[in-house]
Amino acid sequence: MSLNDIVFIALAGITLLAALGVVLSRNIIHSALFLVLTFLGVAGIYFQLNAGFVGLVQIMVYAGAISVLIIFAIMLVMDVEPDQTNLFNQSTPTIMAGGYVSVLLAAGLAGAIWFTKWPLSAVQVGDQGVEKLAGMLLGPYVVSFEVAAILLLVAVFGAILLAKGVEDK
Amino acid sequence: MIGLAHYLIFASLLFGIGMFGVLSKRNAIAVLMSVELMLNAVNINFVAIEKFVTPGTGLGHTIALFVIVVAAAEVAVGLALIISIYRHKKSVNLNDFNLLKW
Amino acid sequence: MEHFFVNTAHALVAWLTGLGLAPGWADLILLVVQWIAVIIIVILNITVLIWLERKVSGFIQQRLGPNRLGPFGMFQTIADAIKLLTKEDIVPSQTDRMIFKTAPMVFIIISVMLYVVIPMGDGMEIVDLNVGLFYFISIGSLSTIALLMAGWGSNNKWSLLGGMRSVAQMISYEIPLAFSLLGVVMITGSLRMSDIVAAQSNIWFVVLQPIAFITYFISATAELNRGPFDMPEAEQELTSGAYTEYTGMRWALFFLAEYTNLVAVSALMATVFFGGWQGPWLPSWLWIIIKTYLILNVFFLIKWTFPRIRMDHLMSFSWKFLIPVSLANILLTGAGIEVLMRMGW
Amino acid sequence: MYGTGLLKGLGITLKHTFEREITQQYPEQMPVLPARFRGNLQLDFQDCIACEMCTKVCPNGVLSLESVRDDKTNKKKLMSYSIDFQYCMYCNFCVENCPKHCLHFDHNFELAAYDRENIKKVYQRPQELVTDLPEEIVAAEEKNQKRISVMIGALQKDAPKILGKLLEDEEKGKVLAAALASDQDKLEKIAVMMVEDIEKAKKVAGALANKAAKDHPKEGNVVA
Repeated sequence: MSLNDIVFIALAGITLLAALGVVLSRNIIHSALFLVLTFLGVAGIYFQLNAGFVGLVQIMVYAGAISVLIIFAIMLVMDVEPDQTNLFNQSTPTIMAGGYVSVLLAAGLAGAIWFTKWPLSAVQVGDQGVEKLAGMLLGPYVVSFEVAAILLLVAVFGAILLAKGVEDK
Repeated sequence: MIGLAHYLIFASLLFGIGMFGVLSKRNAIAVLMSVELMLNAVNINFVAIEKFVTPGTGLGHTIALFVIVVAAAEVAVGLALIISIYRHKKSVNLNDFNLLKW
Repeated sequence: MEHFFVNTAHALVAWLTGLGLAPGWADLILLVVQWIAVIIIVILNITVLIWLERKVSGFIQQRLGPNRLGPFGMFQTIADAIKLLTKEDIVPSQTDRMIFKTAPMVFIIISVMLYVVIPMGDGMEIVDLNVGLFYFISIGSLSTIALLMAGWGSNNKWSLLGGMRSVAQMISYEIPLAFSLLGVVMITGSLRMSDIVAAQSNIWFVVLQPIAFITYFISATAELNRGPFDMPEAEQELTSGAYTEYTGMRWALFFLAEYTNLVAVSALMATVFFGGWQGPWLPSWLWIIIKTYLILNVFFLIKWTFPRIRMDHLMSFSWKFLIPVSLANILLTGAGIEVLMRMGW
Repeated sequence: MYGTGLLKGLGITLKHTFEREITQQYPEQMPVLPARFRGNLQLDFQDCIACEMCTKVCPNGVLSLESVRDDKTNKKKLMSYSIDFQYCMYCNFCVENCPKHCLHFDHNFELAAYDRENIKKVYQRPQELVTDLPEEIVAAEEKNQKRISVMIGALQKDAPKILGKLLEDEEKGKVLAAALASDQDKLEKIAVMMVEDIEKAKKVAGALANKAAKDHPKEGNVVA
């Protein structure tokens, strides 16, 4: 086992446990904090996959901004005991069905992945930093890039309008 | 030896956990968080395939960045919607949002 | 003298590989050793720094500052540390225990992680990431989580208000912070710290990017929750905000992390705007220490000069002034680079 | 222009940084006090004519004095003068009204004490001035001193009996005697009290006996 493998197993374990924490916590604040841990674990996986920039974007956008947004929203809508904010659905069949579908899906996907012959590339390339990404984003994908920027702007406007509500005149 | 398949299986497990959350949680914000888990799982796929299948093209990283952007927009609007609904119904329980007309 | 630390590190790696260790493991051990060294240096540095701040604030108010323990009161911080260590460790009964206990650790870990990319001298980065500057910004943005955890976990209105305030403030000021560094990145064409330092061998970026420097300075002060932007602590309004319920070593960890952040931000400022470790005569690692300490003194002077400003003024200053100014700076820098390139530089 | 005020403020603090410190290192470096600073109240015992102007004018009843009249010269002689400093508010009335200028405030401001007793300051007539008094008073004083020393001797010799008589309870007397055997100061105080004011002595001795009984309950039984 190389160092790389150990790091992957540790990161994947932490991430999956944290993801389970997100789903299974009864306190939604704990869920949100586990979510931060999941994001950080995924960022670690990105670093391991030689995608440093994407990992840092993940940390900055997800762990630094989105999770804070979620926690703020939680604090705005919380009005019961903290320990009962994140319960499962009341009806057991729903939970059972959800669990069944999820396990089936994960197992099916895993099986499909394991038995697929992937067209692996023989070339090994290290972390290329931002130059390649910049070339892609401002070259062939410049339209998508601009559309994404506009999407963000529209989303910000929409979020502010929705959250602020219509004032009574 | 860890290879592409391990990364993808890890991603599919994460996706499954997220899906379970989406299907079985009562709190709307918890469902949103589970959706984020699923989006992250998908992103891992892009980045892993970039490394093992198409190294050096930057394609997977680019798409991963777009996914992150869309996820950020989605969370912002989704949370605003939840807050807006909460203001009317005083609840974030998804079982209470069963009306077809406002 | 110049390459003392670098040579020591090389010697360590050579010794380890000589023992029959694989190069990857030797590098890992070197990394751990470097990080432990950084942590020790940071903590020792902070004991001096706390003493220095008290001394400087005393001088500003024409007092003497601490002068009882040791020469010039230098052992005051050590005495304080002993006092904090021996204090009863109180966890209030209604707190969210897990969050309450982990918050200070998260905060200190994040602030120590900032030092990974800062070049402490010629070739003295722990890791010379090709996205070094971006690493600094994004890791720095994580400390909001720790404050939010402290504020929520304390189960106290003031703490929660302080935590929310600090998070709102830090998120707002992160944007001008990142934007102000973008001008430098545009000129350098790289996010790598060593490239940024190398680009300043002729002229410091504080001369080329004065607007970026000012916006960086202001938003860094706000990002550090330091006076005059110390709204989250605001003793008079919030009974010290998110830290209200903390005592003893947990509180000390927060305090330590704040100073660690302060030193990291000052070192980054020295690296990005004041030529980093470059300087004549003295060894490079001494230069960055001197520059960092000079910047720290400016931070002290600012904290002890200006009164705290109001929360809404703080927020509107960021959104309505700093962000437009830093955006305009990016535009100006881009136009300048284009013009100079057309002129054939 | 925006920001000039901020720079000006920074300049001011920077300027003050390099100015001389104005802090005084108090215990090592005593403050230079103004001439009319009111610290501790002092009395020149010799000059006092016991006119009681100060005690009458004092708004808080801080001052009190004892005096005797010398029948030959028809003048008062000061015996003792006490200043209960905890009530003093430094109004300076006593000093202003003293016809002989024998009261004055000095510059000592370290007046803190560990208990109330020590705040009170009592001037007794000094030994060299005792002869200055009328003869019968001197004689009475000498007699008193003699009686006290006799009493101390008696107490040292046979404390349980005397104390038992004083307390009208032999058990208590024994207990108190055992407690006082190691405390010569208290024993002498009780002796003085017994000579000067027997009622007070009874009260104090009773209280002490009760306390002693509480501290060492039935010592004999424990030993047995």
